[in-house]
Amino acid sequence: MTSVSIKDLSLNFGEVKVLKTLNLDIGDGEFLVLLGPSGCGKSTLLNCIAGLLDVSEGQIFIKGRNVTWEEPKDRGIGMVFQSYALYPQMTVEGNLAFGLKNARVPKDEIDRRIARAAEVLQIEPLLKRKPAQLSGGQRQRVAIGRALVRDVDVFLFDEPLSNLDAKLRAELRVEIKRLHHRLKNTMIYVTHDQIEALTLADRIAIMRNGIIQQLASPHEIYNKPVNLYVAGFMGSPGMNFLEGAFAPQGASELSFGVTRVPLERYPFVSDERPGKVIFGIRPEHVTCGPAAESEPFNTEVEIEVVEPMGADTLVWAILDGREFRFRVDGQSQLREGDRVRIGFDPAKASIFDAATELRL
Amino acid sequence: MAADRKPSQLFRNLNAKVAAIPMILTACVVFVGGTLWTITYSFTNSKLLPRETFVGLEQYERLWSSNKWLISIENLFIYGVLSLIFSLVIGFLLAALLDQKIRFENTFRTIFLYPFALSFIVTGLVWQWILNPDFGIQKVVRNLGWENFTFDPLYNAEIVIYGVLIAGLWQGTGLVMCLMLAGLRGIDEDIWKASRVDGIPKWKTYLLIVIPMMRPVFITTLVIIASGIVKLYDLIVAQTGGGPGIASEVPAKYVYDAMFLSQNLGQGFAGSTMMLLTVLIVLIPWAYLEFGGKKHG
Amino acid sequence: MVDLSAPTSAPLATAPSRTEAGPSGRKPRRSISRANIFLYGTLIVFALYYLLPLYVMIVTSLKGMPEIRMGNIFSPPMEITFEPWAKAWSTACTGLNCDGLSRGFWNSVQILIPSVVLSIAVASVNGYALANWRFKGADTFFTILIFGAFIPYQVMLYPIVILLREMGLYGSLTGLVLVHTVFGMPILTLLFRNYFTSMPEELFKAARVDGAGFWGIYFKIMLPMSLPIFVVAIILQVTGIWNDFLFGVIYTRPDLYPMTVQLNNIVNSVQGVKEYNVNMAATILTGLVPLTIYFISGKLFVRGIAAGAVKG
Amino acid sequence: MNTFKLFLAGASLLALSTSAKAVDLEVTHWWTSGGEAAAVAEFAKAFDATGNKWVDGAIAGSGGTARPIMISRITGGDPMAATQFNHGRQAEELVEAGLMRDLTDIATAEGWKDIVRPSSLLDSCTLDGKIYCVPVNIHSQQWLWLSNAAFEKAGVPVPTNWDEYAAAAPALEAAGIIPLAMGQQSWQTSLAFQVLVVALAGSDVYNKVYGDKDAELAAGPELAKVFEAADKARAMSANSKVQDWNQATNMVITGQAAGQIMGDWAQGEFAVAGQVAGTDYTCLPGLGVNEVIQTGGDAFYFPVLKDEAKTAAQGELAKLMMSPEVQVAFNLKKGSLPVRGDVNLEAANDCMKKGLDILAKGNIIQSPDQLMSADSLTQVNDLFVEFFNTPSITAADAQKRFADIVASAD
Repeated sequence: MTSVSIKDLSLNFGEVKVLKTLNLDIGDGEFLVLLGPSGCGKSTLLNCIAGLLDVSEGQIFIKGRNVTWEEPKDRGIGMVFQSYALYPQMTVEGNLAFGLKNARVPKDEIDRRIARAAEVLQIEPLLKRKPAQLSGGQRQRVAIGRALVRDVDVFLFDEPLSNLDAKLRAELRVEIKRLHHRLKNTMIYVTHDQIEALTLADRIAIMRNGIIQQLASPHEIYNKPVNLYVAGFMGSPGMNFLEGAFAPQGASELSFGVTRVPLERYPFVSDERPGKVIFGIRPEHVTCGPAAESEPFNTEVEIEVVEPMGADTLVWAILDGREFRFRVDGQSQLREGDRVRIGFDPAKASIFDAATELRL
Repeated sequence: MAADRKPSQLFRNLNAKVAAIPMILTACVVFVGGTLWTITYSFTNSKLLPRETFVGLEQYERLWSSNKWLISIENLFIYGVLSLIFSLVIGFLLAALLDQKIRFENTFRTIFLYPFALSFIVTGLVWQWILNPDFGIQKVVRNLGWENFTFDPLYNAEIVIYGVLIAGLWQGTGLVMCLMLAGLRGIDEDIWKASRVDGIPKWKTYLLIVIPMMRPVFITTLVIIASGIVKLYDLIVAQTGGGPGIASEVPAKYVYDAMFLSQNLGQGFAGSTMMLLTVLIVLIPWAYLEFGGKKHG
Repeated sequence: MVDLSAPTSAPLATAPSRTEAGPSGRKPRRSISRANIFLYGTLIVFALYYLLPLYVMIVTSLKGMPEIRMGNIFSPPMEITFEPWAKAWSTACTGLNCDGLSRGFWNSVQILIPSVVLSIAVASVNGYALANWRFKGADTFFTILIFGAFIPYQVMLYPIVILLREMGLYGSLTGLVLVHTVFGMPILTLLFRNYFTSMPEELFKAARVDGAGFWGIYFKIMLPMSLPIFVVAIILQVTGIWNDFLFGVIYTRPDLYPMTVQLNNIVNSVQGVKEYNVNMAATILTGLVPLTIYFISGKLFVRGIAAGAVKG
Repeated sequence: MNTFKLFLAGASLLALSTSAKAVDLEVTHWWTSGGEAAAVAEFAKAFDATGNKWVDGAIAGSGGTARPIMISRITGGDPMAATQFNHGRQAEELVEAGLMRDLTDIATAEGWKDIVRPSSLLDSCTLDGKIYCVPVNIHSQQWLWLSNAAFEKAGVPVPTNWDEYAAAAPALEAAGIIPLAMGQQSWQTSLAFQVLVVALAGSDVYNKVYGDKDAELAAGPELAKVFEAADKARAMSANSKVQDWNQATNMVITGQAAGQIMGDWAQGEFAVAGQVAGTDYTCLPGLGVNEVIQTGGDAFYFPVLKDEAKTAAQGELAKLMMSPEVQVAFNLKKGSLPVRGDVNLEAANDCMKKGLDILAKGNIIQSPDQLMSADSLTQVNDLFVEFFNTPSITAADAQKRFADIVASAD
């Protein structure tokens, strides 16, 4: 049974079409991440699901119930905002209880729920404090608690971690994951940070200009990007893109400049063979040094810049006159100007039609 | 070796101090100087011109035994409290309504604020005519049929101060509404979304969440309203002239009449010192909140 | 690098419409919903309460005296005459001089311009100094100043008469301008201080690093960015100074009396019967300048007040 | 041709000699209504004729609004050339402080001592033997103005004294006429009371209470009788809801009200409205009971000026105000009595004539301004405006409070 299902949803502010006939089904207990640059409509979609924005066309179902015209409070959803949106003048306990008191939930039930939420989020010592006295992480947990106590079916997160520093963001990311395992609720999470998406999501929906580019598991999206945009968006440092064309005799080889890449091992998904293509390979899929010999394709490149980053080192090199990046172990002694042999297995690569940018 | 000693406190940012001289002069010479001068002369029996024959607290005894003064204090209290409450309530209500992204917001806001541009004398005159039983509201309603409809506050000693209140509110709430609207627009949008998701009705969100958040705006507004109330004078002179009888007297008018009509400066200064005292009672908490409470900068 | 901005067609095949029966698309909001009635109803009722006096003033100022005596003040004028306006402006008598409000108008303008300019200049510098250049004791002076805002004018009348006499400025235009500057200073300084404290601190620090001095920063950085608060200050001062009667009449001579003195004389001197239409026309005329300034900059006023008062 | 040139030279010489050079004199006063404005015009016309220029500094809103402005201007060191005050002690301190010009030389030169009658007017202007002001008129408060038309409409003969008038009140009310018109300003209610004192208790009781501040007399039975009458007057004027005195007079002129207790300046309004004494309205000095004239009224003071030419022009104005022709022209318009005994006013209407022969007979009393300090007077005024507007205050408590004020008066 799908937890949240969106059918032909469109939303336009005046003439601007923000969401264009969008369809999405989210399974029960699934953790779906809406990923995309700012202005791609991901937050707007979340607000539509929450009922904070009236849709122009289409329907929204939660737990099979048509909630398109329902008020947010009747949709069984809880929402956590980027700015936490805690009520500043109330204590943590006040914040948690405010929604319940308003819904006339009996006192003892309120206390029970608060106790449970406090235990799950380890915020028992904070109940009597005011939001101003809490750290960013603690405030975020209280914001989650506010949805938790209302036993909602679906949790909505609107870039909750972007106000925190990197270290705290990593800690809270793990906590949210743990929370998801424990509660098994459906969660819809909006972010522009691909690390959060990759680590948290059961499935990721990459959005651009109001359209879902690809809806798939993190692994699928990272390794099998369905178009050039998704490929470019995921991964940092980003995928290497090399413009090239099929060698004249059939699809067995790809040529750019003087280099020839054998494609027997490449899993084609479409049988089109357009004139110009874009060949993509991720830096970490490239092996360097003596081991490169055994790769189906290997060549020699000259190193231009070396960027040591502690755990590993990113090397900027020139392959057949084009910029090419690959990753090596953190201890490597490579220096600018060295000539080194690199190689990769085309099976891990992606090829896109230069015109339609679609995966071949 | 004194050369490299840190320049004395006095000469640090000299420019700022020079630029602030007018403020310092005003604060010290005019306000402090003037107040001290008034207080000292409130202990003399100066008549038309100030003179140094000290009479101790005689002026104050006469002040608090004068019926006119007691009525003016009572009036100021009634007018002050009610005008504070009503202008805040009406101001906030109108601001909240205008905050609902309605059409014609600009026209409504202009309508509510234009009275602020008029002087108290104009306000007093117009409302005197409107509340006049012979050709104002009372006459209009009587022409419509309710024969014994009486609405003549300005001629009824018990409720004249409320007639003044109507005019005062008409003139003052516009500014309060603006301040409140400014405060509302300063609230983070997510707070509204959060409360809607929590299923809290709008009026409760305003009452229990937004108002507590707007504490600084309320304090500034209170200062501005209160400073207007204490100085209530022209509205009374223009609208009721202190009448009927002495029913709508206010301290500022008592002081003015004592100084110039009765040509008794001593009594006038005694009255004004009392007014300054009430101001201190209002102001000390504000000054504490503004500077004492949160040491900043 | 490859150009990524080229739009891509939707990868998912546009499935046939999946919407089911039941609520779909925008929720039909009845435009006459209960909430709307309450909302617009209250606003309109208050708008009437606010517009009533203006309506009465205009309507009565266009009626002849017989029509006023007979009808009630709310009925629209049967035959409109502009005679009361002409009389109020040019012929209404106050004692001997029968030149209406016109004499006072130019006096008021002559008083207004220097007073507004000086009071805003001084107050803005005060606010700026208080906000950014914390010197010892600055706050105590500021608190005294705010205390000054509360002192009723009547109390300060006498001391200022003496002060001006000692300075030899009594009865002169400069004297009156100084008085307006002094009494306008507290609230304006408060507004400017709040506004400048709400300005981002980095701006000020950056300018200091670039070596700009006290005045340099004031003119090059602070002034250009403070239009909203200047509008608020101008509106407050124009209404305050233009509408002032007490100072105008005590600190100047008859040939310098502002328009409000003429208004007071016209309204309070009764030639036989009280000419309400002339009085109202005179009242509107006197209120015209602050009203026009307010109408021109109403929007900026709200934005300015927001910055000036809220961050206090 | 040359005769013309000669004539020109002569004329300019003459002009030069009489007034050194034309000078603007700013004169402040609070006569801004009907008859008053016309009267002031007489002064201005006469003064302009001397080649100087009368700059009018009228301030509306009765003495209450004007006096503070005058006092501040004088004490502030930027005085006007001449200013109006009521007879009495209002400017006393200004004179003591040496801010007012000494007119004794002009007074002796013009022989004011023997032309000003009653001499008490000049006494109010003198301090340690020097004269500081020019009395210009005599206004007596002791008048009751009745509208003949109102009484005809009520079918009651026009009363000749207070008791008849009080008795006619019910009939007037029956005819829908307000028996007694009364403005809501404090000085008007207080004026009504002291007129009742003079009329019903007699001049010497008035002098003892207001002059000698005799508190037991103030609490005594004679005054109790007067407070009863005041209570009656209060009932009669219950619904006269006007503010200014001339609005009340206008109610009498138009017949809405039967009568008004007001000084003789009310005559100016009747004149402006074109009514004739005797036919349209009747005037009863001393409420028709104790015919007496009160020497209230106005005098002009001349602040000390540094400017030589202006000081000379001041003297000129002072002389001019006292001259017979100006006295006649001014008082006729103002409806007051001239200060010069040697002037006959044939053009005066019969009410002024009544006043003149009472003046000639010499039964004169001083006005409260001359007897009491402004401070005590304002307290009395406040008491009576409160009394007339608060029915709950009985005549007895009003009398008690009046006695307290008199006890502490100076």
